[in-house]
Amino acid sequence: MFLFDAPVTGKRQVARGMFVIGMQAPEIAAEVRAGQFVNLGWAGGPLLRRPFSVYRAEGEHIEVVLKAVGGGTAQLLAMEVGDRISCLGPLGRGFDLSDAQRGVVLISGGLGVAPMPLAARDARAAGMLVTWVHGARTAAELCAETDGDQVVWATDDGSQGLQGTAVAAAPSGDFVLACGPNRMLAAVAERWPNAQVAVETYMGCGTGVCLGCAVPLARGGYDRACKEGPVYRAADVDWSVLPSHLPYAVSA
Amino acid sequence: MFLFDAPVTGKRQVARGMFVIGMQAPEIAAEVRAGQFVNLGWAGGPLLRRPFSVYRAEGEHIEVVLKAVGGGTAQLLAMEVGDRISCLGPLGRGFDLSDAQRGVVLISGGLGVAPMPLAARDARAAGMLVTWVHGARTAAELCAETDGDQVVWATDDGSQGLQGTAVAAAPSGDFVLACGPNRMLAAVAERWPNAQVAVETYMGCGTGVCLGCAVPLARGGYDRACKEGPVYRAADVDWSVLPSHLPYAVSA
Amino acid sequence: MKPDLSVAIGALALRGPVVAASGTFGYGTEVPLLERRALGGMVSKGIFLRPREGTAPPRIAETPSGMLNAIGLQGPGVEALIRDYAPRWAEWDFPVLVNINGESAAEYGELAARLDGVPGVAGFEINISCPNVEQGGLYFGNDPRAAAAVTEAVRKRTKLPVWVKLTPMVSDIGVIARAVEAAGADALCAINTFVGMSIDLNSYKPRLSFRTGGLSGPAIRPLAVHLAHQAARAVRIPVIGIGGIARAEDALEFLVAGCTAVQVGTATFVNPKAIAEVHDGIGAFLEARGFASVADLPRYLPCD
Amino acid sequence: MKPDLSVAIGALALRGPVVAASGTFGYGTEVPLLERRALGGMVSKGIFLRPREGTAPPRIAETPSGMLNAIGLQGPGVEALIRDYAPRWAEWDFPVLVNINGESAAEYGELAARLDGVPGVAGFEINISCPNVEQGGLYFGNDPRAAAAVTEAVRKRTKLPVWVKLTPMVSDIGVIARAVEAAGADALCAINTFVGMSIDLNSYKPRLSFRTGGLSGPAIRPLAVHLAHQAARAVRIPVIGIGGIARAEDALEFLVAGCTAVQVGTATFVNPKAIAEVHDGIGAFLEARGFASVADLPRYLPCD
Ligand SMILES: Cc1cc2nc3c(=O)[nH]c(=O)nc-3n(C[C@H](O)[C@H](O)[C@H](O)COP(=O)(O)OP(=O)(O)OC[C@H]3O[C@@H](n4cnc5c(N)ncnc54)[C@H](O)[C@@H]3O)c2cc1C
Ligand SMILES: Cc1cc2nc3c(=O)[nH]c(=O)nc-3n(C[C@H](O)[C@H](O)[C@H](O)COP(=O)(O)OP(=O)(O)OC[C@H]3O[C@@H](n4cnc5c(N)ncnc54)[C@H](O)[C@@H]3O)c2cc1C
Ligand SMILES: Cc1cc2nc3c(=O)[nH]c(=O)nc-3n(C[C@H](O)[C@H](O)[C@H](O)COP(=O)(O)O)c2cc1C
Ligand SMILES: Cc1cc2nc3c(=O)[nH]c(=O)nc-3n(C[C@H](O)[C@H](O)[C@H](O)COP(=O)(O)O)c2cc1C
Ligand code: FES
Ligand code: FES
Repeated sequence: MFLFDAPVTGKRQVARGMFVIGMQAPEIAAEVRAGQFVNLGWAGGPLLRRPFSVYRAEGEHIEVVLKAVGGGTAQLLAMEVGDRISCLGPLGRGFDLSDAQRGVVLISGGLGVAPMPLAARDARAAGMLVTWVHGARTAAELCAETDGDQVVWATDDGSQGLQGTAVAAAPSGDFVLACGPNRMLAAVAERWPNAQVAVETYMGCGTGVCLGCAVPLARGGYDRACKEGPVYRAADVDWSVLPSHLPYAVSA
Repeated sequence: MFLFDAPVTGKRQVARGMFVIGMQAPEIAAEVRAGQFVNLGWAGGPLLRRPFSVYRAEGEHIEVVLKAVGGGTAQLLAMEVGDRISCLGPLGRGFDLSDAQRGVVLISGGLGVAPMPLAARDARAAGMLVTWVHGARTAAELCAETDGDQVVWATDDGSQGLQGTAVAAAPSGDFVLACGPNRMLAAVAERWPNAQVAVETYMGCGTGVCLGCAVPLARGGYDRACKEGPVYRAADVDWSVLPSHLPYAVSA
Repeated sequence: MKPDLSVAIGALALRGPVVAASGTFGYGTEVPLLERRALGGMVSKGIFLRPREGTAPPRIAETPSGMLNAIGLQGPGVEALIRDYAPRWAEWDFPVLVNINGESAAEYGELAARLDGVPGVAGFEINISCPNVEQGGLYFGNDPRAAAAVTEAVRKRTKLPVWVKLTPMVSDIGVIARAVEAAGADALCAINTFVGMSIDLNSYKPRLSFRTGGLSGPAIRPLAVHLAHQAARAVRIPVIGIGGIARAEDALEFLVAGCTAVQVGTATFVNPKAIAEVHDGIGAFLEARGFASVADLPRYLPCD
Repeated sequence: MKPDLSVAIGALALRGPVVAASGTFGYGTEVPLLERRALGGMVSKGIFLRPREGTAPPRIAETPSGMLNAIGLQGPGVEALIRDYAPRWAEWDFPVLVNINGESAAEYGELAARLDGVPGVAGFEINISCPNVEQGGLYFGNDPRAAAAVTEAVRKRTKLPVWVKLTPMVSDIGVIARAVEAAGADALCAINTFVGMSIDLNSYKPRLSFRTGGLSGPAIRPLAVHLAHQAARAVRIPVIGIGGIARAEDALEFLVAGCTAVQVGTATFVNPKAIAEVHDGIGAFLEARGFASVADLPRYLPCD
C-alpha cells in the first residue's frame, strides 16, 4: 500500500461522458492486480476519498475510468495535466486467475469496464482466450476501448449489438469475471454462481479499519469490500441485503 | 448591489507576494466608489465569502489586490484566466470626498493600499493634490503601483524611504484617508481624529443582515462594517474594543 | 402543471415552504437581491423588550462547513421595531413573525402583548434556545417545564400564531416538543444553533469574545434533520425544519423527514439568492417526480 | 531542543499526546502506512462479550465536512480479541486500550474482568455513548447514575486505567463528567459521535439502513472543543479531546481548551498518515513557540 501525490498525465474520452484519467504512480503501477482499486483524494474535494478500479497500468502510469456522476467525479474530470491527486493503493483483493483454463468471459456493464483491461491483459498473459461482453444503455455509452479475442456488445435500446443486458448477451463459459451495478452482478450470480464479481459499496477508509464497506455474505455476517473484496465469488454474496443501487451508481 | 459570476481576466504581481486580480464585472465597475468592497465566493472555497476592497475599476473591469494569507486567498491566487468568481457588490460606504479641499493625504499600510487607487483617482478628478504615504515591512513588500503627486515611502527596516510606520512618515494634512491593520488605524485616530479610515472585521454576510461585522463606536453600541462602514471617522471608533489583529490580518 | 408550493402552518397559510430564519435576514429590509416572490414568510431578528448592544467583536468564526456566531441578540428593542419596521412589514405580501426573547416567562408574555395587534406582525417565534445570552436562552430550552411556562405566557397574550424554536442541546427533543405542544404552541421550529467553541492559537483564547457561539451552516444539517424528525414524530403540530439548508435537496430532506416547512439561515449570507433557489428547486423536484403539491411528498415518519 | 511530547493520563504515561480513536483504527493491524512512532496509544474497535454482526449496509453516508456511521459495533467478541489481537498488542511499544461495550453495567464489568491481566491490554475505554446500538449505548451516557454505575462496575474488576467516553448528546456534560469521576474513572474521553440522519431522495428513506448514525469529522470540531472544555472545567482527572481533529492546529485547540491528550478518528480514513502529521505538527508548534513540553502549553480554563 502506497500513499503519494500523483500528477495527472492525461485524459481521453472513451464513451459519451466517460473519460480515462492517467496518473504517474510508479509504485502502484508495478504492483496493482486486476480488480484492485486506488482511493483518491484531492485538495478542495469531498471529505472522504473516492475509490476507483485501476483501469490500466503501464510503466510508471496508472489509469482510472470515470463519468461525472456527482460532485467528486465532476471535480476529478476538471483536473488538468500536472494537477496532483493523492493516491492510496493498490487496495483490495483483485480477480484470481490461477484456476482459469482455456478461456475467460469478462462481463462489464457501463462503468463496470473499469477493472477489465487489466483482467484481459493478465488472462492473455496466462495464455487464455478472452471473450468480453460489454453492455450499456445505448451505443454512444459503450466504452470504445473494449477489446478481446471476441467482443460482444449489448445495449438496452438495441442501438449496437444485442438488445438487452450484458448478462443475457454473454455466451456460456466456465470462468466468468464481472463488474457493473450490483443489480447486474446479482443476475450474474444466478447464472454463474462461481463467477468472480467486483462489487460496489460506500467506503469510509479503503484500508479495512472502519467497517463501513460491509458486504453481506450468504453464509451470514459481513466482509469488508476494501479488504476481503471488492472481488467475491458471486454465490458468496447475499444480494438481497447488499444495496442494489447507490446514489452514485451508474446503470449498465 | 449585484451578484454574478465574474470571469477572471488577469493577474499581475505588485509586490513580494502581493497580486492584483482582474475580473469582468461591468455593473460593479460602473457603480463602485473608493472604499467600497466586493464579497467574493467560489466553488470549492470556504463557506463564507471573503471581502475585498475594489482596487481599480475601469470600463467593464474591476481589480482586487491580495496576498495569500490563508486558505481562501491562496485559492483565489491559484485561479486562472477564465475561472469564475461569484461577485457580490459593490458593498459598504466608501470614502466621502465631498468635504475635501486642496489636497488629500492617503496613508496605506501593507495591503491597506487596496482602496487607494480609486481614492486617488476620485481625488484627482475633484482637482485635489494627492500625497500618498505607503508603508510596509521592507522595500520588497511595498506596492509598486503606489502613485500620487507626492509619494512617501516608509519601511519598518528602513530599506526604502523613511524608517518607521506610514503614520509616522505622513506629513501633516487636513484631509486624511487611511487603510491598513486596525492597529495602524488606531494610531491614525490619535493624530487625525477626523481622518476617514477603512477598518477590517470578519464578515458573515457583507449585506447587513448578520450583525457579525460589529464595529464598536466611541459613543457606545455597534455599527456594521459592511453597511455603515467600512469607512469611519477615525475618532468615532472605539479602538480599544475593535480587535487589533485578525488571524488573517497582514501587518504593514 | 406547476406544483402547488403552498403549505399551512396551523391557521397560517404560507405561499411557499421556505421561510427566512431569524437573525439571518435582518428585518427584511437589508438584502435587495432576494426575489421576494419566493419567500413563504420571514422571521425577524430576535428582539427583547429593551434595546440590547450585543457582544463585543469578534462575533463570528468560520469552521468546517459552518460558522459560530455570538451576536448576543443585538437589537433596538420592541418600541423601535414597532416604529421602524412593522409598518413596512404591513405592506408586504408574506407574513413576518417576530422572534421574541426574554429573561423570564413574564418578559416573553409582555413582549407578545405589546406586539399583538401591531399591523405587520403576523405571529411569534419564541426563542427559548439562543446560546448567546447570559440569562434565559438555553435554560428555558432545556427544561420542559420552563419551556412550557414561556409558551403559555405568550399563548395567553395573543391569538396570533405562536411558533416555538427548540434548542438542539438536549438528550431528548421529544420531551420538550410535547411539553411545548401541550402549552399551546401552533408549531415547532427545529432547530437553533449548537453551542461550539473555537480557539485562537495566537492568543490561546477563544476566537469569539463571548467565548462560545452557536454553530450553524451545512455542518449541522445531519444533526438538524435528525432532531426535526424526532420532533415531528413526537407531536401533532407542524414542525419547521432548520439547519444547514443551502439547496433544494437539503430542504427536501427535512420535508421528507416529517417537516411541514423549512427555514433558511446561514445560506443567505453565502448566497443572497439562496431562498429563491431553494424555493424554485423544490418546485422543480416536485414537478420532476410528478407530485402536485408539497403535501404529496412522501413522508418518512415510522411509528415505532 | 526538541520539545517533550509525552503526557501522563493518570498513572499511564504516553510518549505522545495523540491516540488513535476507537473504531477508526481497527485492531491496529490494518493500516501499514502510519508511522507507529507517532502513536501515543491506541483504542481498539468497540467490543462486546459476544460476537456481533453489525448493521446492514449502507453503513456510512457522507455529509458536509463529516460522515455518519452506523457500524453497529460489529466485532468478533472478547474471546477472539484475546486470541487474535492481544498477543500482537503485547509486542507493541505503545499502550492499547480496549473500548468496551455492554447492555448492562454487569456486562461491562464482566468484560473488564475477562480482559484484566491479558497481556497486551493496557486499559479500558468504557463506551457509554455509542449511538448505534439498540440497547445500552446512549442510555448510559445520558443518565449520570447509569454512567456512574457502569464506571463502578468496571472499576471494581480492574486496576488498569479506566477511561470513560462521553456522549455529546446531553444538555450539561459537566454533570455526567463529575458522576463518572466520582465513580472512579481515571480519565474522560470527550466526545463520541452526535446522532444524525440523512435522507435519500430516491427512496424517501434514511440513507443508512440503521436510519440514524453517528456524525464525526471536522464538522463537529467546534462542538467537540466546547464539550471537552466543559468537561475539563468540571473535573480534576485528565480529559482526552476527540472530534474532527485532522491537523496539528485542531489538536492544539483541544489541548489549549484544557485537554491532556487527543484522539484522532475520521481523519485517519482520509489520510492514513494523519496521526503522524498531527503528532509532528504539535512538536513543531511547541518548538516554534518556545515551549519545552506539552505541559507548558498555555491552557484556557477560566474558573467562572
Ligand atoms: C471498489 C470500487 C471501485 C470503483 N471504481 C470505480 C471506477 O473505476 N470508476 C468510477 O467511475 N467509479 C468507481 N467507483 C465508484 C466511485 O467511487 C463513485 O463514482 C464515486 O464515489 C462517486 O463519487 P462522486 O463524488 O462523484 O459522487 P457524489 O456526488 O459525491 O456522491 C453521490 C452520493 O453518494 C454519496 N457518497 C459518495 N461516496 C460516499 C462514501 N464513501 N460514503 C458515503 N456516501 C458516499 C455522496 O454523499 C452522495 O450522496 C468504485 C467504487 C468502488 C467501491
Ligand atoms: C471590508 C474589507 C475589505 C478587505 N479588503 C481586502 C483586500 O483588498 N485585500 C486583501 O487581501 N484582504 C482584504 N480583506 C481581508 C480579506 O477578506 C481576508 O484576507 C480574507 O478574509 C482572509 O481570507 P483567507 O481565506 O485567505 O484566510 P483564512 O485562512 O480562511 O482565514 C484566516 C482565519 O480567519 C478566519 N476567517 C476568515 N474569514 C472569516 C469570516 N468571515 N468570519 C470568521 N472568520 C473568518 C478563518 O476561519 C481563519 O481562522 C478585507 C476585509 C474587509 C473586511
Ligand atoms: C448570525 C446569526 C444570528 C442568529 N440570530 C438568531 C436570533 O436572533 N434568533 C433565533 O432564534 N435564531 C437566530 N439564529 C439561528 C438561525 O435562525 C438558525 O436557527 C440557525 O442558524 C440554523 O440554521 P442555518 O444553518 O440555516 O443557519 C441566528 C443564526 C446566525 C447564523
Ligand atoms: C466508523 C466509525 C466507527 C466508530 N466506532 C467506535 C467504537 O466502536 N467505539 C467508540 O467508542 N467510538 C467509535 N467511534 C467514534 C470515534 O472513536 C470518535 O469518537 C468520533 O468519530 C469523533 O472523532 P473524529 O471526528 O476524529 O472521527 C467510531 C467512529 C467512526 C467514524
Ligand atoms: S472502507 Fe473502511 S473497512 Fe472498508
Ligand atoms: S457582515 Fe453581516 S452584517 Fe455586516
